[in-house]
Amino acid sequence: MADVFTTIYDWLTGLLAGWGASQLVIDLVMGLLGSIITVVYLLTLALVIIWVERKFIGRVQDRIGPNRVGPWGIFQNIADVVKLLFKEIIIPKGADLIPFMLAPAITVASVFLIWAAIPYARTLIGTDVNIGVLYLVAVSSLGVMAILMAGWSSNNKYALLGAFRAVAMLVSYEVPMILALLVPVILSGTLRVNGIVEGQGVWYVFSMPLAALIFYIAQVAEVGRSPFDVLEAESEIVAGFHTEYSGMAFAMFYLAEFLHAFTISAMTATLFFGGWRGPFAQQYPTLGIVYFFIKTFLLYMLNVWGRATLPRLRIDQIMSFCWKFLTPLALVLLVLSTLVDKVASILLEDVVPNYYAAGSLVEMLPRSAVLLSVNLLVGLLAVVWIARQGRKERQRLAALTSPAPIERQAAR
Amino acid sequence: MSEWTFIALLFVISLVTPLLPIILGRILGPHKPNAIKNDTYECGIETVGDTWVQFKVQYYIFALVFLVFDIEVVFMYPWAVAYNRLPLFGVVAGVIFIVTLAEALIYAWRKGALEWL
Amino acid sequence: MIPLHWYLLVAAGLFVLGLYGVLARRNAVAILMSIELMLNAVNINLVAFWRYLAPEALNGQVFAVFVFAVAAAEAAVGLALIISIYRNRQTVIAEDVNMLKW
Amino acid sequence: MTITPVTIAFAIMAIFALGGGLGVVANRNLVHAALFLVLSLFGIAGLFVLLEAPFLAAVQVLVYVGAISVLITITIMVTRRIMGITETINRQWPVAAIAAALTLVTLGFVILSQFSGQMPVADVPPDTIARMGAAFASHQGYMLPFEVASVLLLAALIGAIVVARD
Repeated sequence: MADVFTTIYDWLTGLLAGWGASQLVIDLVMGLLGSIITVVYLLTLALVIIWVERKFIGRVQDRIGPNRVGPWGIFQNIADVVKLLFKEIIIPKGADLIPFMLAPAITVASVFLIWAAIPYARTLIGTDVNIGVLYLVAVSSLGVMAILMAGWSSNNKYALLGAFRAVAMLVSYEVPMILALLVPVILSGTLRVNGIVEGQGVWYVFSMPLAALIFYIAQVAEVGRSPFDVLEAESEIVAGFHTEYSGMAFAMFYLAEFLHAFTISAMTATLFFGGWRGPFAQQYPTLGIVYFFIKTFLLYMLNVWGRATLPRLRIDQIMSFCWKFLTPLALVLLVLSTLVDKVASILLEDVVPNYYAAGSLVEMLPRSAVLLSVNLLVGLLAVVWIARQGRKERQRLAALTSPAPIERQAAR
Repeated sequence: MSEWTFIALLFVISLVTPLLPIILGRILGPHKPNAIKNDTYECGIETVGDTWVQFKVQYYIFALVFLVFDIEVVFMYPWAVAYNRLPLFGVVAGVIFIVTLAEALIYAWRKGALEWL
Repeated sequence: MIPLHWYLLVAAGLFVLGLYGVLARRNAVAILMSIELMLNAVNINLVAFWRYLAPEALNGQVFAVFVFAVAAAEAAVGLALIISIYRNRQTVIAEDVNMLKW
Repeated sequence: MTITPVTIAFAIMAIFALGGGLGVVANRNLVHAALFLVLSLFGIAGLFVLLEAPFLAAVQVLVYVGAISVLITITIMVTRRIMGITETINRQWPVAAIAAALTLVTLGFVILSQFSGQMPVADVPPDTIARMGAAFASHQGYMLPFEVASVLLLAALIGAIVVARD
């Protein structure tokens, strides 16, 4: 029983073949079954993580959190779903009905689709397409179009303004994200997501910590959570692009946000934290699913912690941070690490014959050490630079607020 | 091809699944529209003028810079896949490509196109 | 396996739709969208010929990627021109932009 | 022609592509036209998958749906004020329709006379993407076009910023 998933899969396909089904019918039935399982599991997961998040944030803010429905309030979400089902979905005057209704569905679908290419365990992955990483990026970029649709079709100034703002921010953060995503591809030499996991004898977060950091920050911004939650800054643009949504239609945006927060953690865990890798996960794939969920959950709690404690940044600060810090940092990191890595592979040719070996911890150590030192150097430079910029900015602000020296003399 | 069957099926199902509760909500929920409820929400004040007032061009500039970066990074992906077997010369070719990208960023920065005004 | 000419017919249909849009629409953005359709028709042709005639060569795919780059550049500059014209002359109708006409 | 699942998939994708294209040129509401463009681009991505070029399909979704359509939609929304006008087709549309129809007839004739019929088809080598990457970075391959493309995009960015911000 080392590999439950393959056993079940083989048993089901064998059963279907025994009934005389052709390969096509088997593919269709298994695909249908797989997608229904994926969707149902994600919806259940959403109920759980929304409860966990509310409880956790409650504790952080010295509250109890939901505690009425069921023990520790775990049925609160089910009550909320029932409540939202019986709420009126208001369609505002002048709304464009079909895009208005499609937008929340597309937002949710763009999150669901990401899970098609995330490996839970060595043998359990929806589909290991040979362009996996690009698939992940392409699918998650669908949400941007849905936000524009929602903002435009609501026929509301705040919604449209919020949509423009959200789109400007989301597309901006896609740039450092896809730049950082090049790193796992370079290190593993494949676009297959499972290939990237198999290549992580040393987790990529240890050989390229800066890339992992850039990726995670950009992904948190893609979800639009604190400190990047200007998408729905109440004091400025009401609720942003979903101002006019109510009832179940609003609930879909809400669902998509929470699931997306979990999904980015799963993506980071897969691409940088070794995914299902852990002791004995190669021999017993069933263990892999445990490791995967532990890693994902820890990263998710990091996200929730940030959401509970960090204040909201201003939109101009967010955009400056993306274009003037994260993107240049990602570019410098890419240039330096690829060059140094290639030169090191040539210099060390006699000492380390298989420099590019992937998969085993010992063989990957030389390359990881080289890359880690490049990362530390770039990280140090970035910290020094940002400290200098911060000092300049503080001096500028101090000069603006305190009275000028000449005025002080005159007063004396 | 069977892997794409799964993606196609998941695509359909993940579009239909969120639409079901929305339709269910339309059926189960009350449906009593009136002029005030359906009016555009603007913090209780009656809306002034057309929704589609002119917006500033800055949103557009960000999308524009993003478009150029997006397509350039797409060029980098095949290069990244082949990286391990490239000679130093090939890596330098990729680096020149990235440096050109950085020039675009520097230009946009110097021009003030990246300021949120 | 689907015959090659089916793909070519779809591409031709798309190209013709784009052609009609370019000639008949008045709005500059709509004209640009029609041009995108025509470029996509070209891409379908490139990829279809690559797949059916020379799948082991790279030219078809590489060419398609370069078409993407050109389409992106065209969209960026074209839309910037439209924005600029709109800001200066308050119009996006291609026929009203007749500064060079006499 | 027997009906196989691939044929059905092809038919669906072709309908998306062509129907979306029709929506783009025929719809009077420009935002709807842009949404139809997205539909059409999706259909084309599906055709790329059927042609066993999944890399191009992903790039199609990433670049066209994720970036170019967004840019087009933003432009439409930014220049929205004067778009209350209903007339979106110009006076020469019958000429345009005739020209388009003639082109279709010519293209259809050429395609059906030259390319119809089954032909032997080889398999796609599995490592196309890696070979493409290697070709981008070698001087026997496509290194010059690769670098020129980056310069082209740099020029496009500079031009677009200058024009849009004047």
